[in-house]
Amino acid sequence: MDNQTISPRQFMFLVILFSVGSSILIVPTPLAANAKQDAWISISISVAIGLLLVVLYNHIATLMKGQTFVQATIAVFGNWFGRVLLFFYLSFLYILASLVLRNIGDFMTTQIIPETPLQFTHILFLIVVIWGAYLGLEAIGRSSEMFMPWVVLLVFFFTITLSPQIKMENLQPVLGNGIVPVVDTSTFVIGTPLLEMVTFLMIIPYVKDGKTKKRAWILGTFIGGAILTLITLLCILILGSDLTALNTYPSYKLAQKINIAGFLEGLEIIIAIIWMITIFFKMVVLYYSTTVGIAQFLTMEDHRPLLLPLGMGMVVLSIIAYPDVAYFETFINETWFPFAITHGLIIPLIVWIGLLFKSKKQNKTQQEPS
Amino acid sequence: MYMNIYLKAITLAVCLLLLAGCWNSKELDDLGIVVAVGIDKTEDDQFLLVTQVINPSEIATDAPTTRPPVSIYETTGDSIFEAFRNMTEKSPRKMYLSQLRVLVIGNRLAEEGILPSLDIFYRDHEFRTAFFVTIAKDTGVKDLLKVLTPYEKIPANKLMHSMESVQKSLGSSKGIVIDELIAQILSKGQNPVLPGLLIEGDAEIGTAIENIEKIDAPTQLRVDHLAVMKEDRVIGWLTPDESKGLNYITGDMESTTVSYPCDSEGLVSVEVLRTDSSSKAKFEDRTPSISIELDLEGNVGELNCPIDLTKAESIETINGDVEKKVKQKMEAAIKAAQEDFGSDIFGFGSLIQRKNPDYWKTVEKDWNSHFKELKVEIQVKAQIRRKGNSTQPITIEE
Amino acid sequence: MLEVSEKRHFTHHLYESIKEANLPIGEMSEVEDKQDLLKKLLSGETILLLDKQTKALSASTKGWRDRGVQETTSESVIRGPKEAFTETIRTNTALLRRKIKDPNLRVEAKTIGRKTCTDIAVVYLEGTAEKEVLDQVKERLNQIDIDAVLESGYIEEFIQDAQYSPFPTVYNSEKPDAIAGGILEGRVAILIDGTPNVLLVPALFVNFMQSSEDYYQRADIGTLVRLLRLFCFSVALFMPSLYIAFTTFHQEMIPPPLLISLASQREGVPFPAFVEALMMELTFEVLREAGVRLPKPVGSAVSIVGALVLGQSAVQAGLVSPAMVIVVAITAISSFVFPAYNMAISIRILRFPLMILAATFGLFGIILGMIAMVFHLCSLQSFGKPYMAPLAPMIGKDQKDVLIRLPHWGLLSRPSFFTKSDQKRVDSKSKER
Amino acid sequence: MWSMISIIVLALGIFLLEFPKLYKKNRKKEAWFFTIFLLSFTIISVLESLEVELPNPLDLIQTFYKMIGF
Repeated sequence: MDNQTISPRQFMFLVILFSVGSSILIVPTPLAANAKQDAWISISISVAIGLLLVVLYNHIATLMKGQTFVQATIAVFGNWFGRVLLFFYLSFLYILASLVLRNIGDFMTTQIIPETPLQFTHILFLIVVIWGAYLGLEAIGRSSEMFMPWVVLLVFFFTITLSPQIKMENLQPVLGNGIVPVVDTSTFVIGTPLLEMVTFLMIIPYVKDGKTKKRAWILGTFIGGAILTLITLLCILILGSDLTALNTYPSYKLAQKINIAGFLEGLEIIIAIIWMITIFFKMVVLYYSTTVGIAQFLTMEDHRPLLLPLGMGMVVLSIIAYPDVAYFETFINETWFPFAITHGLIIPLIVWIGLLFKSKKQNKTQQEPS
Repeated sequence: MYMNIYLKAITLAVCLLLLAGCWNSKELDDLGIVVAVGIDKTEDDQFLLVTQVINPSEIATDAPTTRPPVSIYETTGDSIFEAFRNMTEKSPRKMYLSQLRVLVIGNRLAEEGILPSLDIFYRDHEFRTAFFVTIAKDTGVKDLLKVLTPYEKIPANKLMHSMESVQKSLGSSKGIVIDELIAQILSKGQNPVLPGLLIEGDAEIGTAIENIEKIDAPTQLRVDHLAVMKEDRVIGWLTPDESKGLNYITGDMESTTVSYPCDSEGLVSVEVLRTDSSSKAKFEDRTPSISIELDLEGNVGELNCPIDLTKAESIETINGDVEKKVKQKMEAAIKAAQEDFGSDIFGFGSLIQRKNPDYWKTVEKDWNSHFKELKVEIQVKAQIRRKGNSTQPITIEE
Repeated sequence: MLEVSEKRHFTHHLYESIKEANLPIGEMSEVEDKQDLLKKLLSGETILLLDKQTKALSASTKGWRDRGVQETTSESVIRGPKEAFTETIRTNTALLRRKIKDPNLRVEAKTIGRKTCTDIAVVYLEGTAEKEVLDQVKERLNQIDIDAVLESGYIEEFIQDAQYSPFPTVYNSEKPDAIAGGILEGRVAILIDGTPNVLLVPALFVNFMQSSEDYYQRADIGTLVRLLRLFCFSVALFMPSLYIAFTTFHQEMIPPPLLISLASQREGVPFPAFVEALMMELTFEVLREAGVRLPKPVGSAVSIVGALVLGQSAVQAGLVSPAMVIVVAITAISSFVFPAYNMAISIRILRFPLMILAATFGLFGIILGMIAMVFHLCSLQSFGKPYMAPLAPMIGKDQKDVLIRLPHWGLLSRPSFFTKSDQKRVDSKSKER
Repeated sequence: MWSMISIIVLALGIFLLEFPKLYKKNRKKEAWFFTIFLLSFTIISVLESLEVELPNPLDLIQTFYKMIGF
């Protein structure tokens, strides 16, 4: 769009914040409900699979040769079929963004400001997200550098202050229910956030320096996955799998248990801050890539005019997306994984094959004359 | 130019939001800070709810008046939530529950099962998890919460502090916070115990401010021993010695005393400084058994019988006697749990589950009856390290 | 005929010799235009007109009362030079020259202002200052067409990058050592006649958190003071809004004994915490403004009124709670910590929207406000340099003089975000003993 | 009622904010897309504020994946 670039390190930070954001809220509960005390093994398995996924994405990114996913798809499949694929891809991003918005809204209205109407929370949050997306990728990348140390510091502080309450026996017996539920549950984390990383195919062309950016994506996924594993592990070690499964937001409950010298209590705000920052970055990345994608889809020169109108739609969508929390839980448990795999794996695979053919053809045409 | 418009738009939006109101804000002086809640069932099967609300200006003041530092409100309702809302009819302020210290459960409710009534305390966002759950022993919850306490202005704080100090230095009771309690009730391999509270003296006198104007307050609150639960129902009470035994086994004993009469006349009292207990599940031919090892470290606290402490053997004898004494208490606790109550309050089931999950699945359903048959071995190792300031007992040479 | 031309020839000869050698005055210049001549005359120069000559000579004999170099009033220091710039641009350039005796120090003169014809000097170190920055400065200065320039603020508003930002992107100081330090880092100073405030560009966020005194005190002290300033920055910005958010939204996060005491203090206060805070903050701002404007002898009256009426009587009358007075006082003191006055002003401004956000959404609002602010900061630029550098984008090797300050022997190179050439500052051998 | 008015005022504000710039720069296509998006989402928002039942895309997705057997 406007020739803004970010450095590989900033890209890595964005990947970390993206993978932690909102997942840190919703992941531990269903994991502990299904895999019990082995939830952390599930996460580790899915992070390992996620790394493979990122290798695929990286490969696609190389074949795109500096184009975004939208531009590359149109270039490969032409205006008609390419646009059909992209319609699904972009609607996936849009729906994902509004679900993430709803997540933070739900959290705020259940835990922190229960009497505030949901839509106002969404509007305020989205205004700031639009502000971020308006300022462009450069500002997003730099801000991630400003916030990353704080997130790391807070996670560190969180772990240290909770470590006296760890009960190792909560982890036993390891694989007590067999490996099946553990592997079964790992699909959950693959669905959110790992398959959602397909978003970065819109960002990666704007990353400077082709070599280290691949490593940055993989490393970012790994670190983000490690933070998720750490938080889930802490939930199980301290609350136990039963209570983790019982809580809507177990990591928040966990933070309530911090007690330093009997005076410093009520530090749950720490986890709330981590959430808000990480979810904010997830939202900004999603929103930015959605609007840039839609702008490129419509061959517009600038994505900025779309920011505000699309925001209006997103507030409505995030409100009507699910009537109650139970609906969301069944959706995220049953439908999300196939939905994410269609858009996060199958569509990229189709584009990948197309790109492969195209580059082969180009190689041939380049070789023949010489 | 662009930026300016955006800034204006944001300011405008913020102003609009401000006009729309501060939905959630509540000023500090509109809050009735609840420090203790009592729940029970009334005779017509309704929930009884008693709250103890503090009166901040009475507590943080330089010039005390005659108004009491706390007030009590009592309502009933079909559910606890409803009872909380009914409270607005009586109280001028909104009940604010985040500072809750103690939840007192009445007798009647405790015998019926407490799990359904605990739900709101875990679900509602206002409750934090760091409050103790207790049982009112032999008194109504309202009478209990009405007693004014000397020295500590807020009775709920007094209850919390005495529960903590009983656990820290006596070990005949222990505090349990709500999420531990729920986790233990849900766990099939462990049943919880709850500390009891009772009134000493006349309940009526305790409510008046005169109670705390006397040096020797006639009515006082006391933390008593532990109530044994089976799932979520109270089925009986442990004696002080059994309570101590329980704490020894579960490793919750921080510090206590062990005293016993010595051979001739007088008593030996040992101050237990720290204990370290480790329980393990063992399997022999698919029959589980539990072995408990307890390491105990202590000082000679008080000695009024003729023992020559300079000799190494006499310390050895004290060690042996303490071991015997502690082991008795632990055995008493196990015996009570196995024979009188049939309730696994030690978490032995969880130990077995961790050791052998396959076996556990076969006994999980009726664990409590298997528990009665469970063999438990106890090993106690005591070590008296110091003998205090005096080298010998103070006696008159004959 | 011949006589006349001889005469003319003679006067021309005379003119030449006066111009070349005979008058012991520096800065002689020729004037041909009548308009020009008038301008020079009016700006205090002596005009020498010779008969039958089309050119006039103008000698720079400007002279005026000036204040003389005095101690700085707005940026006082404990250790370090106490002199300040004056209103006279010649004195100011001399002050800078005295500090930097490098032949590469360039002073480029300019005049801006159709009516005032104010002298402006662009001072930089040739070879150290980056050419792009320099070109931008000159270009932006050349674009200015205004009738009058009375103070550096006029120029600042024309050349700053972000026109609508509460944060300053041009640094100003009245201390020659601070400006000289900036020039040595490769930055460009702009001196304006008639004001002791000298501009320095590019200016980054961290520059406003630093004071020249950091370099005169020992490194450990300098570091601690810098961290303290950063702490005060957040206190001055967030304290009132956090107080509002905690007391009206998140009471569960206040430690219980404190909550009880706060609640008892609020008993009987008629306003909501937000209005209370707004009132007190406004009153304080009024007091501060009054303190600056009032003649010195009356100044003490203001402080008495401020201390007694606001601190004591307002609390006793039950209009505000004592805790709020403490919060406002801490905020006020923290905002005085900054060496840069214009940054302190922007914090004062930003405090109010944050308070509004806190009163509507609690901590959620504050954090969103903070995120929006950081995004804005990260999007700012100052003469092509990212405003938040070297924090974002992170430049590892420049970290040794940002939040912490290494000892001088450790600061081997100049900060790379201002200049790429002439990096060497300290020879690494100079610490070897 | 009030929410509907504020939505329309908001949409009008967004229109006045963005449209003149696009018009000045003579970006016809972008101005069109912008207007279409804004108009349609304003209508949707107004309908939502009037509590009209709007079709939920998540329902659609759910039924689709149920159909193919997930």
